[in-house]
Amino acid sequence: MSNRATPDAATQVEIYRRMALIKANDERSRKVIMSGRLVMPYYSPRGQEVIPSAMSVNLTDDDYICTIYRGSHDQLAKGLPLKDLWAEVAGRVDGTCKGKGGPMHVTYPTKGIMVTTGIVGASMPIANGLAWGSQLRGDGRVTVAYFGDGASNIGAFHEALNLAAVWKLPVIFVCQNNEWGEHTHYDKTSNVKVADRAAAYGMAGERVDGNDPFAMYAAASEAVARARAGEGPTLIEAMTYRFFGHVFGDADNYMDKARKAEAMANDPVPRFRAKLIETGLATEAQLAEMEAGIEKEIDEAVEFALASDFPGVEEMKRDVFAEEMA
Amino acid sequence: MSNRATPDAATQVEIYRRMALIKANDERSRKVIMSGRLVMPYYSPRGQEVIPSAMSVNLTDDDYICTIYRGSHDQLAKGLPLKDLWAEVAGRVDGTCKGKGGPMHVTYPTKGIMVTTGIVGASMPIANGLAWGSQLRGDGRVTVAYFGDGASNIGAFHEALNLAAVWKLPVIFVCQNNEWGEHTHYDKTSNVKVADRAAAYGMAGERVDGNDPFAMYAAASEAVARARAGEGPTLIEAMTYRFFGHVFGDADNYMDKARKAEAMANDPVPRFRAKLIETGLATEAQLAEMEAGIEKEIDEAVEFALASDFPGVEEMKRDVFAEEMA
Amino acid sequence: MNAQTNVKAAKANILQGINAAIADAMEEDDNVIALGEDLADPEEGGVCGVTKGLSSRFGEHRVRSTPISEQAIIGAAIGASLIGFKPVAEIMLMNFTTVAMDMIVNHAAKLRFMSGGQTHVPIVIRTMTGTGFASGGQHCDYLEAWFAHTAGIKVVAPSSPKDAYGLMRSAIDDPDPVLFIENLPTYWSPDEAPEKGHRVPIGKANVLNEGSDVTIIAYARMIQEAVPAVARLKEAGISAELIDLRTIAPWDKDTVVKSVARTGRAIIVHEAVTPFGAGAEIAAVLNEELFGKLRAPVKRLGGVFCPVPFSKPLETAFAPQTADIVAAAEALVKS
Amino acid sequence: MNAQTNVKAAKANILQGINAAIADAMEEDDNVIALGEDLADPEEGGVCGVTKGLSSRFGEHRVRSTPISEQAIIGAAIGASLIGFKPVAEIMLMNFTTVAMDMIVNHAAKLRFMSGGQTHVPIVIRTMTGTGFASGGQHCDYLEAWFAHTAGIKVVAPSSPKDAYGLMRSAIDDPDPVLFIENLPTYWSPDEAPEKGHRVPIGKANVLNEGSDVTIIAYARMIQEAVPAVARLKEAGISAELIDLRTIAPWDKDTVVKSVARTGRAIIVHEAVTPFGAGAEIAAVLNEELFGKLRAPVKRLGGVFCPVPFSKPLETAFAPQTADIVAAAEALVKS
Ligand SMILES: Cc1ncc(C[n+]2csc(CCOP(=O)(O)OP(=O)(O)O)c2C)c(N)n1
Ligand SMILES: Cc1ncc(C[n+]2csc(CCOP(=O)(O)OP(=O)(O)O)c2C)c(N)n1
Ligand SMILES: [Mg+2]
Ligand SMILES: [Mg+2]
Repeated sequence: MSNRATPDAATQVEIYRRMALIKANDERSRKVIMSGRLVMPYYSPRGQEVIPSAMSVNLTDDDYICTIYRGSHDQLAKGLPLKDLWAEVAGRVDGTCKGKGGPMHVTYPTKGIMVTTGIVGASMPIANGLAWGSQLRGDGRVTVAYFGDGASNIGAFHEALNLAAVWKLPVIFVCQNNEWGEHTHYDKTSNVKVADRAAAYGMAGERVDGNDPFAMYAAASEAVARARAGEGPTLIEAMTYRFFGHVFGDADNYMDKARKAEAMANDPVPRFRAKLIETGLATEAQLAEMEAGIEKEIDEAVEFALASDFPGVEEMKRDVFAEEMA
Repeated sequence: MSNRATPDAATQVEIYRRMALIKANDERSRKVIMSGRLVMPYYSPRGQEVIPSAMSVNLTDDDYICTIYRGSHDQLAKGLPLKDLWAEVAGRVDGTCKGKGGPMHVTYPTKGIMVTTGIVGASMPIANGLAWGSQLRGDGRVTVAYFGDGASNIGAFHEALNLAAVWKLPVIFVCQNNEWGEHTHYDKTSNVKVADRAAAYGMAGERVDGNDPFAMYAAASEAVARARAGEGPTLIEAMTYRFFGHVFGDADNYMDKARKAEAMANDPVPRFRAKLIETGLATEAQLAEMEAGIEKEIDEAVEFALASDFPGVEEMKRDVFAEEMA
Repeated sequence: MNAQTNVKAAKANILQGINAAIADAMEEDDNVIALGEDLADPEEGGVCGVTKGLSSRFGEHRVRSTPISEQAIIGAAIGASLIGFKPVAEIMLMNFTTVAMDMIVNHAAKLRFMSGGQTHVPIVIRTMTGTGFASGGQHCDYLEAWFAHTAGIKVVAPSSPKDAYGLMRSAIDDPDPVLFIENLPTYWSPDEAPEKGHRVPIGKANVLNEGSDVTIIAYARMIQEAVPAVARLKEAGISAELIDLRTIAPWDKDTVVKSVARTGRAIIVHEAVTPFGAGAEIAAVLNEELFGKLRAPVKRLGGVFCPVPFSKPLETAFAPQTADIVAAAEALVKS
Repeated sequence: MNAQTNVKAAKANILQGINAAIADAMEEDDNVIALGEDLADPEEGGVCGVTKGLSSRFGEHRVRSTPISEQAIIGAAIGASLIGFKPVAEIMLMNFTTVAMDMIVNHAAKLRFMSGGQTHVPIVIRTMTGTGFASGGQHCDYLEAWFAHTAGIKVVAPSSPKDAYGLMRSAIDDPDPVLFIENLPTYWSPDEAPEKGHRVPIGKANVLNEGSDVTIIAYARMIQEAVPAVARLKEAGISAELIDLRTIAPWDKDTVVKSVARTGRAIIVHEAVTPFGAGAEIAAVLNEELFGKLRAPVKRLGGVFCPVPFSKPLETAFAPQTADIVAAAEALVKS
């Protein structure tokens, strides 16, 4: 690993900032739902903070992502403003999608967040199209398709990875292997590592520790460089763990208690935080201030969202087509 | 290859008989269509005779196959009676499917011919179900799913192979790689060998010369043994070549002339015929007699078919459901 | 306490009705098998627990959790059914049938016909759907009209625990493919419990309330909106007949046409969007069969023609509600 | 000779109309791109040659042959469309839309709405279908009703070279997804050639013949069955109005309702099976809008409710024919 790309000091702190933001936002989301102030299907990304954080520091606002229902971490890491997110998940008119999309369909082209889908596998074929567009324009942009381990067994994965490889598209397939697809463990659904499938398309691919910011950064930056250089797609299988049940409210009785406790004891967020202090890249006080700032921003976003209006029913006739419905 | 299974003398002759039957039937089919006596979409299997012949001698009538529109070779090799086939492709009531299915949907459970599909990729998921049934019953039966190289890029391939591998189903996926998917060359649609994809499912797999009866027999018999022993599925990529256009009437201008001439010069049927004589397994006279017998059987089948009645329109209300439609 | 326990024992919800039906069928017939995502007990018997207990009782070989591979799921069900099994396959949500349409429409529905009756596909495809849980545009569509437009597959949608049990038993008995639509938000609504072995014939509607002024034709969750509408209409002096269609394909023309012939007015209510929905077929047939005999135009009440919105007030406004049914009936009777 | 050459020059078939429309659009706008199986010239410009010449003229980067991967095809089209491209994607046959329904229905049709209008999906999905070529149960279904039942996607089906050109141009112009249905057996029927730049507005029907006794509403190949029916009816003293719907969703209610208001009788003709077909929606609307004003029940003529049979006499009997239309019109006028 020693000759692989390493994030510089500022980048490490920035990765942590995104991780801290995701973690804080997740904690607040669960709290607000628990309090009854908000009703939404909520897919916690807790435990998976490193992946999009270390990925996105290699991207600019011009690069695209397609993500999935469990996507708030991917969106926040890519720069989605908290107010727009909260207003959306609260179903308000000030949300990214005027409240019409909801948590599973957050879209924010300003930051390259092009599609959030609720259909397993669907982020990948669409990501190809964005990448094809970049290839046609020669604009050097990169598209990242996020998806889960469970999605690696669906037909769309196969078709998308093959097309990307054959067309040498500037796209990166980032599988967040959190071991679970709803209630089913990955081992029960496949005999191989997800990354092993890259070879089936003649595509670069590797399995990395998705909870290690350095490993994830290296894989991400190399994949981005490959894509920008016109050398084609990459499949990254980022190993991680889902701290909670599939969706908020799921008691997760099917999850092995010891494995879960171990994963939580290895929580990547405090781990990386400690490392930054240990290596002198930040002080406890600096990070505490950063975290306090994040909390404040979230406070504001939640209040903004809950004070925002619901869309009127006339919105049901808008955006079905360009022209308004009768 | 020396320590691999080899067909005994009788089996070699039987493989040839099936090949000769397929070749003769193909030639007759094209002739009858050309003469205008029959109208049907016809997908010639000419050049691919070895694959199902060497495969099926390893199967019994109790074993199942699922095949595709280009499937008359697979069906004949599995024992489909000529009369039933011809009456079906002529749309007559004496056909396997009373003329309602046609060439793309020939079915004949008596010989284990369970599904013929016109949809690329669809033979595979259904084959799994037959194999799952055998696994549940412990009846030792094997299911073969035939499909083309082009079908290896569609989602159903991926889902089916993965499920078969995870469930250790007694199923064999036989890809007849004839280099072409309609007008598109395989190399333009994939960066890898089809057989290389077996590893992506943790499945046994190999690429063999599908025009070599010995290589194909060895691969087939080993795969069948594996399946019967409960050791799971196999992917066989059998290399072959499509002698004609995709469908009858296709002028095949997109096919490389030299490559085609080379393949036809290496026609596997006369090649194996010569070999049988050369190795003393059969005499010219014996084979000529066999071939004459086949021609006669085809004569009879064609005449039987064309003399058979068309189904009445009331057949459109039958077999939609078990109960007849009003 | 005892009396109360008894009353309780006679109650069940729809989820339990489905579970009991599959369990009873599996007990009676070894050929009944089940598969789908998260279906077995290590995976908690499905995301909502509809199949809970089945794999523990009948074995994981007969009740199998699958990878997320809907084509493979339906394909496996079809293949096994061709050789005598009776698979009950789950496609978790109805919107996910979109990734398995080839298997369902081109294969399950057609193999009997295309094989000239040599093979047939006795599978049940369970799928859940419905608005009300804020799941947005890709998780709650009612797509029954697609399947009803496909020759070779039947479509049912129960609205009570008894019907859920009885239709599931009939669907498993049926020699042809049956799409079994479950309404997610009403899974837990308690009602009279089904008796073991109960059958609801496929293709038979259920007259839930007799009336003379207007016929309300509905199914699935819309029954829960229609029942209070009937009560409110009664207060307003309007006698409404309520028909629970139960089977959408083949739907019970006989019962529906006879009812509307009597009342002269019809309202069809479904959650699917109105245009080109199941209501169109029913309206077209009623108009044809009762030409000149209707007292008012047939009214269709369906979902608003848009993807299902997330925002709560919009989601609520998407599907027909009790008040809409009442208003429609009053307008028809006045017209 | 010269005169004849001129006449010839003014003729074209539907296939050429589509080809010319895509070519002209590609010439005018670099953002128009095309993809699908066998689409480029090394693969002969599609199995029927509809896109022949395009890749040679505009480059294989803009006109790409794809692997057999329909989900990947539509996915790539959607993605490119989100950033300003106008992809024309081919799904070779309409039955193969079944393997791409998720991309079409859950994504292409819904992304504008679900994103609150931030993104939209200006793609054209070309697909061919139709009975007549003995291709059997899985290659010639008309499934337009499925898509018409989906909010967010438009559906067109031209019946002439001019309309094919004009609708394709409009479909490419359109900021939303359009399903463009091509009838395979009539690809080569010659007719008046389109003029460059011609547009046929989406949502506008075409009155092909004016009449006063009965309105025949049809589209795609059924126009070829209806035109001689109109002539035969004329001979029999019945004046039939013939409307080519051209767009199935959103269909031209205005034109159709006005016509039927005049004639008092309507026959809807399509190749898709009758139950739950597009004809049901049209019949339902006509009955609602013209309640009490119709002189006869609205008649629907569609495919027989079975998978398309292979055997020639059965295949021929599957879809409505001229004689069926004539008989239906006569029966309506007599009733
Ligand atoms: C096509 C399809 N099938 C099933 C589902 C239901 N479903 C939603 S999430 C999920 C599990 C996906 O697991 P994975 O891909 O590992 O992603 P994760 O939730 O772990 O992030 C399933 C089965 C779906 N949304 N789409
Ligand atoms: C899902 C689907 N897409 C497209 C087609 C059209 N089609 C029929 S055959 C064929 C080529 C298949 O090639 P291959 O799998 O190599 O089989 P071969 O014809 O060579 O035997 C195509 C694209 C189809 N039948 N089904
Ligand atoms: Mg997962
Ligand atoms: Mg091939």
